[in-house]
Amino acid sequence: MLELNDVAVARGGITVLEGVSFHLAAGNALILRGENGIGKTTLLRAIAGLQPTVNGTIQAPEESIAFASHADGIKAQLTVRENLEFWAEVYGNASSDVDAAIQAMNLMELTDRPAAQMSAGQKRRLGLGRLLVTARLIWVLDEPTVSLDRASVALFSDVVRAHLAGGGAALIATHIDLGIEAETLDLTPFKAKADVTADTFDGDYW
Amino acid sequence: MKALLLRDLRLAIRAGGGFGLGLAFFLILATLIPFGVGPQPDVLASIAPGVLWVGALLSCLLSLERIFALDFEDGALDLMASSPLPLEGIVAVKSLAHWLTTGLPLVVAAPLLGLMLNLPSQSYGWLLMSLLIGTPALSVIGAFGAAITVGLKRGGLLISLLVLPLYVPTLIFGADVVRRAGQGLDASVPAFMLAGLTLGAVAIMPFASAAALRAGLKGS
Amino acid sequence: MIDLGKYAADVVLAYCISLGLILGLIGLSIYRAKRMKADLAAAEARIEARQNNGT
Amino acid sequence: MSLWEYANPRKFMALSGKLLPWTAVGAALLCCVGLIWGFFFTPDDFRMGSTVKIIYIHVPSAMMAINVWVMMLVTSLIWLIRRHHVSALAAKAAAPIGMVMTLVALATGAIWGNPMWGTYWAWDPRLTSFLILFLFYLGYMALWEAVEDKDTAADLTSVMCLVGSVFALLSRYATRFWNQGLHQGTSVPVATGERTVDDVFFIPLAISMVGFAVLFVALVLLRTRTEVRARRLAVLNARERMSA
Repeated sequence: MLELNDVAVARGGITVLEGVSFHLAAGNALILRGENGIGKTTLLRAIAGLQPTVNGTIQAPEESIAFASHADGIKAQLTVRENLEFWAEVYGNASSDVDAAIQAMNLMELTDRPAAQMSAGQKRRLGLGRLLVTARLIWVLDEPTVSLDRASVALFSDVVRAHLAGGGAALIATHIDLGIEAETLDLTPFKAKADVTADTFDGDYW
Repeated sequence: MKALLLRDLRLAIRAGGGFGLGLAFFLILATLIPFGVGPQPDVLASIAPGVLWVGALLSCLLSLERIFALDFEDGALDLMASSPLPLEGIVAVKSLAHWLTTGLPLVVAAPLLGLMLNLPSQSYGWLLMSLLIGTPALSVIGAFGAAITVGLKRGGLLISLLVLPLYVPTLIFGADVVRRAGQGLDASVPAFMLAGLTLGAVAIMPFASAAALRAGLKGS
Repeated sequence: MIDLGKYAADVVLAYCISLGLILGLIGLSIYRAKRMKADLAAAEARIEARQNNGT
Repeated sequence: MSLWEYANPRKFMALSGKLLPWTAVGAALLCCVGLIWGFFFTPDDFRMGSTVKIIYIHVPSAMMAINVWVMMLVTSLIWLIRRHHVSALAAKAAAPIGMVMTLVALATGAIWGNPMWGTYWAWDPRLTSFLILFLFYLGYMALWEAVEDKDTAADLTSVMCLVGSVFALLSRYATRFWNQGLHQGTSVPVATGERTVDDVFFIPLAISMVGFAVLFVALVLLRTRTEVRARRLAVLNARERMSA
């Protein structure tokens, strides 16, 4: 499903991760671990296509990746339903998915409330609801359970399990144990060594 | 694509800040000029075309930063860039939304302000037409400036420095249409130039803006 | 010296402003080049020192 | 593909190191000869009197103001297509030179115009286009400073340069349309070749034009070397912070 080999990513012109390779098959998840600033977000953005890689290749079927980052792109003035309907239409899905998403993330009683008047946890659930609406197979999630309470984390894990059972895959960067059976990949060994980083500028410099 | 347009329009109306800001600025500018220049009707009549066009241009400039900045801050821009919508399409739709919420109200308000500035009566039609043709170019070029400065600190200051020189040709032809109409000359030549300029800008600028956005998002 | 006629002031002014700007640019560029060269040498010396006793 | 070799920073530094002394000396020589000859050894013009001597700075600087932007356009295209860092840094290095040349052209144009047109500043198509070009240079340089990540900065400034060039041309014709010119015909129309300036003025003028061009080459080489070093320094510092 998702295939990375020998991928290196750079942040601000400096390579932060190199030689990253892994394979993510349908139906299972991969948790990315590593201390802050190692480049988890940079790697996820590269996989989502927002950022070019310094070298190496990322293979994934066309139009199959849905990305969710810290900032969940929720518009404060729009209600829950309007937010979800917008993203449903952007990804070309019917509004029936919207109701399914609202059910799954138990936002039923919030549907007509503008996102401005929602707690961080509820907004987070709306952000994850957006993922359901994209109907995309590979979820690329950056710290999805930030500011979620215990119950919501459990809810989120159920949604991910359902997604995996449905043949989807998930790549999640998180420090919290989600209770999903998934391999974990520690990125520390892939940390770019300080003095030999292949900064495209510096590589052929001296 | 349509969803994005409807969403942006809904946001602009709900937020209310959008077109109200541009319109208010245009009104204030038009009222300030006579205080500075003096109330003599003939003086005002001769500078009215220029004032109206410069006013429209500056009002557009004011609300450019909002085109991408809001979506950039809450991450929506990243999500849209990784969605099936082409970036060029997103930029074109956002420019259209900016034109509808800021450009169009200016076109409607301009004749009223023209009265205040004692604009010669026969040039109102041309004023409306030139603004109608010219403001889309202002929105599309402005969107390019917004795309370049998205995510930069002090982006607002930079936008005016980058975008105003790009507005010069539109301003020259636009104001010229109204001035010639006022003097009873044939204003069709600058009008065609203005139309050509706008069509060219609308066709090309979204690609330049998308390239700038791609570079900008890559960096953040 | 040659007679510049009644426009002497303008000609001299033009030359002074232009040469002033150009020489200023040249001077600034040279100054910046020298300082950058020194900073780079210092940084590399630091790296060198750290590598010798570091690794 | 030998030419692209020099886009590699190390080879560029080696080559520019060798070239720099020659171009610097050449520039100094040519400029001095051109200006001194033009200033001291040419007669006054019967109409303009001695102000004609300003031609030796006004025309070369005006020419360079435009050529520097064209050079930046080419280097920006090279950066966008082949991603060579030196090319982007060369464009960044050239901008201040272009801006100064535009400033010199504007100043000398205004001073020279004063006796003839009675005012220092006339909204004449050619002077106005140089004013707009000056604004483009300012915007370009400000954009470089405003962006932290230098790769992104190179992309944004290259796109800005492309778009700016199109609009500079548009403004050029818009200003001509908007106001008939006071500026006299081009004194050295390279395209048509015939000269409206007779020989005694032309030779020193040609020398100073070449002198200004070589001066630009020397300056841009010097400044690009500084930019390359600055970029290398930034990489070293960043890496030190990362490994600390």
